[in-house]
Amino acid sequence: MLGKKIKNGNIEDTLNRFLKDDQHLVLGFEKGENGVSLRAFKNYLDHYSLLNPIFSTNGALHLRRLFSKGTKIILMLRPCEIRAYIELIKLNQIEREDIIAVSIDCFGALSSKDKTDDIPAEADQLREYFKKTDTMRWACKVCRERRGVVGDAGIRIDRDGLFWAFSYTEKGDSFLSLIEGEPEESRTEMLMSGSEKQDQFQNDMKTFSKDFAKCTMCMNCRDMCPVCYCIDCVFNGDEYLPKGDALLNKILRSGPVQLPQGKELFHFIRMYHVSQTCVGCGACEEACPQGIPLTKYFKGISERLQGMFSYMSGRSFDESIPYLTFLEDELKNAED
Amino acid sequence: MLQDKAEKNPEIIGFACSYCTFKASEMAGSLRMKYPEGVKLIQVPCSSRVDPAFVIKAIFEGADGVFVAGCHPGDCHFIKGNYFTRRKIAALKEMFDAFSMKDKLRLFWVSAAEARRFIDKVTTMYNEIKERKNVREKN
Amino acid sequence: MGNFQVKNVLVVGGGIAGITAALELASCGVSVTMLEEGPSIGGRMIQLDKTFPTLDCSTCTLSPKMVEVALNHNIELLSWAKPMAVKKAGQRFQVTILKKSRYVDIKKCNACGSCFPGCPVVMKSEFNMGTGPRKAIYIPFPQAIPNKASIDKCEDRPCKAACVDACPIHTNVLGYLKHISEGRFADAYMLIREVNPFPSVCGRVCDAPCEEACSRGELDDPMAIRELKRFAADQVDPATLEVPDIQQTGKKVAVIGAGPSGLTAAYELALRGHAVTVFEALAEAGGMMRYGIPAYRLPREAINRDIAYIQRHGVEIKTEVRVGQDITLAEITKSHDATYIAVGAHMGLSLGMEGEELPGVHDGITFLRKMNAGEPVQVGKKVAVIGGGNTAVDCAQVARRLGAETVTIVYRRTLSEMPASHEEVETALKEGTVIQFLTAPVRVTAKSDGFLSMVCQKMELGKPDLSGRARPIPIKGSEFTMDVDAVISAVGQVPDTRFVTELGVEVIKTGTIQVDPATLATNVQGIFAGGDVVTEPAYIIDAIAAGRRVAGSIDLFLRSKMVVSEKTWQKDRMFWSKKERTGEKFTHDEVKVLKEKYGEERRLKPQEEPLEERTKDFREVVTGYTESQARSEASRCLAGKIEGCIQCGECERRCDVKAVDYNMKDEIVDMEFDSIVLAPGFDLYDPTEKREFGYGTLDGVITGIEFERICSVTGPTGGDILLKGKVPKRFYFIQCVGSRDRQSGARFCSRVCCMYTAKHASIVKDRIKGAEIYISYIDVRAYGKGYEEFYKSTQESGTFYIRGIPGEITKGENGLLVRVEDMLSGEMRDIEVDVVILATGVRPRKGTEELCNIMSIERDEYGFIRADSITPSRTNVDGIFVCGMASGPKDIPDTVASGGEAAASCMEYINQ
Amino acid sequence: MKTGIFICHCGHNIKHTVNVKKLSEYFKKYPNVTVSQDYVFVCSEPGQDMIRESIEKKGLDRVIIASCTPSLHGEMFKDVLKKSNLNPFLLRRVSIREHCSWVGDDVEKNTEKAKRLILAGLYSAAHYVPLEEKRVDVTRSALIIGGGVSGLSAAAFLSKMGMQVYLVEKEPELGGHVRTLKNIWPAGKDGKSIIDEMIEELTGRENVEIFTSTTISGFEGFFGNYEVTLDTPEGEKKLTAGGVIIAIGFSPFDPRIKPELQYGKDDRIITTLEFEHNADTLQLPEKPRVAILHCVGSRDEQIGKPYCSRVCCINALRVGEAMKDKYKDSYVESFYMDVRAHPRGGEEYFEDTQEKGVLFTRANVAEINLSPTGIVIRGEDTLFGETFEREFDLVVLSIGMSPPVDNKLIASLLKITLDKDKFFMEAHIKLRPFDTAVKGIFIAGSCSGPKDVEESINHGRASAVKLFGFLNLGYAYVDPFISYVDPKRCSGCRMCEQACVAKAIKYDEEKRVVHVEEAACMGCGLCNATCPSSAISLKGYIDCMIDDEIGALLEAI
Repeated sequence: MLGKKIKNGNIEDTLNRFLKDDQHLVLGFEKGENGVSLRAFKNYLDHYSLLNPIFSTNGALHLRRLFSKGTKIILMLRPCEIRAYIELIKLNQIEREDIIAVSIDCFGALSSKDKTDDIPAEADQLREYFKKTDTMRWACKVCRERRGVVGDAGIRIDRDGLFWAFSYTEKGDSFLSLIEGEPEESRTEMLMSGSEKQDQFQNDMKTFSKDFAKCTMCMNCRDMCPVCYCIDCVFNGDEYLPKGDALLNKILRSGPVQLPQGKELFHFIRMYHVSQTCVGCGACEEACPQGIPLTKYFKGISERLQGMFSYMSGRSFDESIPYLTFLEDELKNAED
Repeated sequence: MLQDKAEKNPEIIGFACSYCTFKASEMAGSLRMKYPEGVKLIQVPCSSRVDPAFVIKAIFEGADGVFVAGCHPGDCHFIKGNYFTRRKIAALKEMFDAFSMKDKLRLFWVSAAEARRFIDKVTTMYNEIKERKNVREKN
Repeated sequence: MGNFQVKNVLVVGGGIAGITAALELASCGVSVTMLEEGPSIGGRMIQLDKTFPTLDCSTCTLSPKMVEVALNHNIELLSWAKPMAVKKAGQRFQVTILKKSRYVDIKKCNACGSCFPGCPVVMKSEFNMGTGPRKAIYIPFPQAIPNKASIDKCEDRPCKAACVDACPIHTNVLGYLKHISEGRFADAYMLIREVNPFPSVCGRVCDAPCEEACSRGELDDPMAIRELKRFAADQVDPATLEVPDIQQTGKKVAVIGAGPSGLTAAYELALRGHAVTVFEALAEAGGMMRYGIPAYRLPREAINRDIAYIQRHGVEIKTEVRVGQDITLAEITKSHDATYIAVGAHMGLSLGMEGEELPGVHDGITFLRKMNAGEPVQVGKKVAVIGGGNTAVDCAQVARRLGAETVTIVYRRTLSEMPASHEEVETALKEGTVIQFLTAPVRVTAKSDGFLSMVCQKMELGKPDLSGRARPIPIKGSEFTMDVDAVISAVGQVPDTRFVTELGVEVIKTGTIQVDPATLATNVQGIFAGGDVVTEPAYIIDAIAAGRRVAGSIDLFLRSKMVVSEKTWQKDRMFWSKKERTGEKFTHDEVKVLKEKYGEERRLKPQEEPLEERTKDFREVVTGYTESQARSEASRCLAGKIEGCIQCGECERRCDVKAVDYNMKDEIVDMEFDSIVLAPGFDLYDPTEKREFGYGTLDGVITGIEFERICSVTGPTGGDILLKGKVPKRFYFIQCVGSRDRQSGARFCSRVCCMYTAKHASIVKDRIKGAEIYISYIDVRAYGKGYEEFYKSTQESGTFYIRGIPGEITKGENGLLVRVEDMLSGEMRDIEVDVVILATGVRPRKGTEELCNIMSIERDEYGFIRADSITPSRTNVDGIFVCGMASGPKDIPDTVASGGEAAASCMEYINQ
Repeated sequence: MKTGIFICHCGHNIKHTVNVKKLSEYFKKYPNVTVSQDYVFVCSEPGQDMIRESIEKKGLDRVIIASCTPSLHGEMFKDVLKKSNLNPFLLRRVSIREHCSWVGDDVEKNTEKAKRLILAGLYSAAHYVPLEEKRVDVTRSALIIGGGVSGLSAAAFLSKMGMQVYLVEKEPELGGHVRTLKNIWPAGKDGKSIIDEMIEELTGRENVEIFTSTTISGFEGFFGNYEVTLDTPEGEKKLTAGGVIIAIGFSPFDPRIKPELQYGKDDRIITTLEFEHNADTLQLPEKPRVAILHCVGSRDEQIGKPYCSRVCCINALRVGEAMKDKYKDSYVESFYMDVRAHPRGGEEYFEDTQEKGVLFTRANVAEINLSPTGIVIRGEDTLFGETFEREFDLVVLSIGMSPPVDNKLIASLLKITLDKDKFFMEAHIKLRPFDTAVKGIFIAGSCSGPKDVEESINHGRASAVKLFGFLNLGYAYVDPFISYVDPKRCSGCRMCEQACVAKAIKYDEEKRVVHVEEAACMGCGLCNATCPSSAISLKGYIDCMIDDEIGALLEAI
């Protein structure tokens, strides 16, 4: 594949060049006192980190409802964040025109809950770290796409430790053009290979109930989900608001009942809503104060459901969300 | 909530397209064909109106089964509606399958003339669910 | 185009064909006039229970269309109307339309249905094909359009119904006599009950002003109205009647006096939801009925059961409470919202004669009271009774029953002036009582031997006095003496109203209370009075009338705190005042005509106990009519002799909106139309002439359409398949009765009978578990959409189809025996069934001929309107179109199609 | 909220298996229920008056009628509300007949089911809001598909009434099957002359356009303005029609489907249709032996034709009569199951034919064998129970009517339904035999089931008058069940826009929300089901209505 080698692995020069323009921004990671975090850089990069070994939220979350024109932005994010970004583009939640989305090979991350100061932010060290400690987030372990192969462009690291930039779209081309040097064929195998296929998610209601027993319906999972984009969630609407009178009627009519908490309803409906757009980043689980293994469910379901239509969320800008289209000649066995 | 239903007869909610299945059910009625009283229909203008959330809601409010029934593919009064239904409900079935409750959701194509087919579909569904339910309850 | 000049089309016939044509035309902007010969549109289809092959409910599918007709602004519906003459003028038609009178104002009638239950005239319902009854005022079925009552009035009533007017409470005499004459005794009873809470009492002791007024009396004898009332009352035990659910108003009413007036008022007020307490001074309720009338005339039992029924309505009777002594009137009025004083007149008038205070001299009314109360009374062997009223006669007869050997009534005038009922006097005489007319007592003295000696003097009649009777003048020197054991003086009663004065209720000299005659209100607000206490002694029926009147008055007072003048409550039946008797009599010629028409029939006398026996005790003298006697006596009533409505006025009285008008006249109107659509429909073949099937002679042989009515929920059994009250189990259907049959002149196939038979079979299968069904057929013509499948499923559901038509139906041991040769097996079979249903074929509607004649329309050999198969609605007259069964048998879809086609042809014609 | 519940007994139909009294009592106690009444026929005039009175006197703002299925009497009950100045869309119909009393036998269970159904209606209706019907302009033109006797009669009527008529015929010539018949019974007329008369009436009318050798290739749009694409010999043509009458007739049954009849293997075995065409040219001996077989392709479940074809008995009689008229000494035998000579004059015709000497044998024909001397028919006489074997010179098969060949094509193009025999399905078999489930599309003639000429003419003209009534005013009202957007809730994700088949949803770049183009919205509700935040809703079927309906049906609320 044709790409550009990044000299000394130093992408910062390129980005700094880009940032010379006052109207330009770079969204990437910053190495700060309290570890690495997401930051918008203006004018120049400071304490820039290509990788972020800690996962707290999905960066695409912050891009929702970004419609402003004129400010050119380069996103330097994890593949899962770029994928969420792509889904949000499809959902018209971000104006794509001035944004170049660059995904960077990801070597996994530590959950913000397990955050330590000793975690390195360099590829090799990080790999070693996780080999040693086995503390990588579960979501990262089972990640479907940790390679920088999504978005407009990707930054990848080969087995020789060389950094490469690849372009996947026209916008990617313009990103590549910011990098010095000429495109060349990359011949060395990349450090990060494609993910292994995970077992199909299979569960039952008993386990579900057990896992979700702790849920308090705080809805943090929803709020932190990058693809749960609705301005006004149905669960805030009166359809799902408690109906005391009706409940009382029911009790008077048919005797005592367990008060409905709507947990199943909430999680199932949300699961369905994000089933085609979920990127499996695990932001929900990260946000859950009760430690419910949400990723297992949301990622598991979305992979199964996306698989039906050979769809993968955030893989490409052009694939349509499966529920919005159809083939006349498909799903012959759908009928019972 | 799912567990505290004591009675053995299943409750089945069916979403029926006005142009086909609902008509077929009317016809079944006027032909005095019988089907279990546990089967209750909700009329929708087109099967594509069925939001999978309805199905989920029905299941967690105590339905033992839910079916969505529309016109045969290609026959939709709204031209393409039922193709969307097919995708959504197939996906939802996959989701239910993931929770080992695939049998709770079914998708039927029943044209307005197919009263017999309607009866067969709902009766089979009812009986299968009833059987499974009772087996489950014995265990 | 799009804007047509509005055209007018006449549609004759309101069946499904006519309805379809009319609605289609109306939807195209045509103004349609629809004529329906009967009371409602809907035709034959509305008579059906279900329609094949879907078993759709016929009413459910058709009724909305009918409503559409009624609501469509482009359609004017004329029921009871038909064309009488049609003239074609150019392209248009001048039509003379007869609008038969329905005797109910269609604009006022709101179909509330309160008129039918009261109607005493029961007729066969045409809608139910005679399988059930209807009244002379009726709405043929609940879904009728127009949903208005009509009255079947064929002729004017010969008599004046003076009986009803004469009765102070306007008892529907005509009505209950009609009921009795047709054996509906309970209905008669209920009709009486409606206005009179004392049927058992009034059936015995009413003075019956009705009989006096009765027109039949001008021919031979008046009707025995009272005796028939008693007969009706004896048939029903009010203890078996249900008490209606009454909503309580929370108001309290006190009634003082448990006599007929007080109790009537109490009953009526209780029916209106007020809480009523009755205060009675004596030991038992009943007033004069109990304490004034002896048991041989009015058995205690009769009083008791009428009173018990009143008590069941929540009326509380407090006995042995004498107002003025035990409780004051003020106390009562304080604790009640209204008070009705009906204490009657229980104080015997004194003669003012010397010796009245002697033992052995009794006051008549006290005497009767004591006797009726069971106190020991002794009269000895010889008794003299003074007076000429009913009380005097009663005293005389009681004295005899107490062991007196000679009883003499002393009366100062002659027989014709005697106020006592003539009948009673006659009975007394028969029982051996002697009446000394023109005799007046002067004084009574006690003799040493214990006897009394009563000095009397003879009288002669002078000029009439204030009462209109001749004044008796003593003949000087005519005095003579009677030796008697006892003297009973019964010269009149007055009320004892001393207790009312404390509240200032106005009382006049005689002791009677002064009231507004219309409202029976006294001068004190909230206090009303009526009955004898107001009128001085009168008849029970007058007391009841007062009770009814005051109940209405008090009710109004309680609801509005107003005492309203007569005008306002004219509307309420309760206040109907006694009509001034016109005294109009038949002329001599009229009597002659009537006598010729109805013949002479004398009044039947009811049975009585033998003379010798009955004076020995207090058994009831008159034992009444037998059933057949009652029916034959009742059938003498002139009103009951006419067809249809007898104009008894019951519906008129019950109608809140005053929609009934007996004097309505038929109307003839001329209208002009651009085109005419004929849809007169069809009749069904009358199989009486097919003797082999026994229709009309064998019980259990009915026609298909009759069966349809029996199955229908709007039918006589409410949809239960019942024959003579039983559920039949074995059914035999015979197809092609009057179709494909040269004998009956119908070679054609009626097209619907095969399928309606299959439909009947499946209805039976559905409703009667284990029913056995046979169907005889020649060919099964299941040609329409879904028909063959329906036939097959009927066959497969276990119905036996037998090819071959039975030769004979006879009465079997346990039902009807059908003898049929099964052509498929060649066997001769005898099949016993409970019911045989004849699938009769169709015929042109009665009147089709007349209709065609006035329009010069050609008909085919069977009488159907001739039409061509390529232009199916065109008749020989350009501009007149036909649809539906009128042009030949059709099933419903074909009829609907033909209705639409006729509309199309009509549209083309009028838009040329 | 003041809801009135009216529960219909429907005579026996509901009362029989549902305890209506108990229901009305039950709902009396319900919150927000002002009136709860049961009545024998709510659809009757007194029933309607009862509703009107309750609305007016009790001030009802919701009306629930539990009776038959909503597709019956819908307009009528709406009118009841309108008359009482209550918006007709505040009416909720609950089907406790077709969906309850008729489909179950157990009174207790049915009553419980009916209760829940009504409850569902009650909860759902609580969310109802007044809606206004949409007035649409309609094109005063009719597309008539099929130029047979039905289609021609319809065309003649409509054109005479001044309506623009497009008559489309697949064949090069108008007239359908009738044109080919020499003698139409009972008119006694030549089919061609009947057709020619009809065509003559049409020619010269400016408002008639006839397309022969033409098929329908495209069909879109809605009542009042259907966009039709025709495939004519001159190429594609587009036109707009306010309404459509489908009169594509039937196709004759092909006896080859029943190989035992040996049809096609011998010239001496012909169909009634062929007999009609070639009767004069048949080569027969002087005393021909002729067999006529009834019900070929009818009343035959084995080959999927369980229905009676209605016309073939008369056709068979026609053959018998013709043979007897031509060959006095012929031996003519008809093998039948039932002789269905039901049309007017048919029975007499049957008798006359018998009198002329045609033998009628009630029989099951088992097989036909060819022999050099003739054709041998073997079968069983079902009257005498004997088997027989007889030889004939000519066997005429009285063939039935099969559905028209283009039935499926037209059905899927026009989105209408076929019945189980693959004829077109009518809206109501009794009272709406010309209507389809789609407003403005009618069916006429044999394409909805076998019919003879008279019936086909009736149908053609009756459906035409119906269509005329629909389009005559130039406008019509259509249901207000279209989608609307709550802009406060809309996230502007445009999923609904992508999914919408009617392309009725437009995105506002400024406000970043979508809105609905009302005229284009078809009312399917797909958008509503697609929107995760329920920002777009289908009037009359909004989420909370259905949610509550579910809850009520399950007694969960």
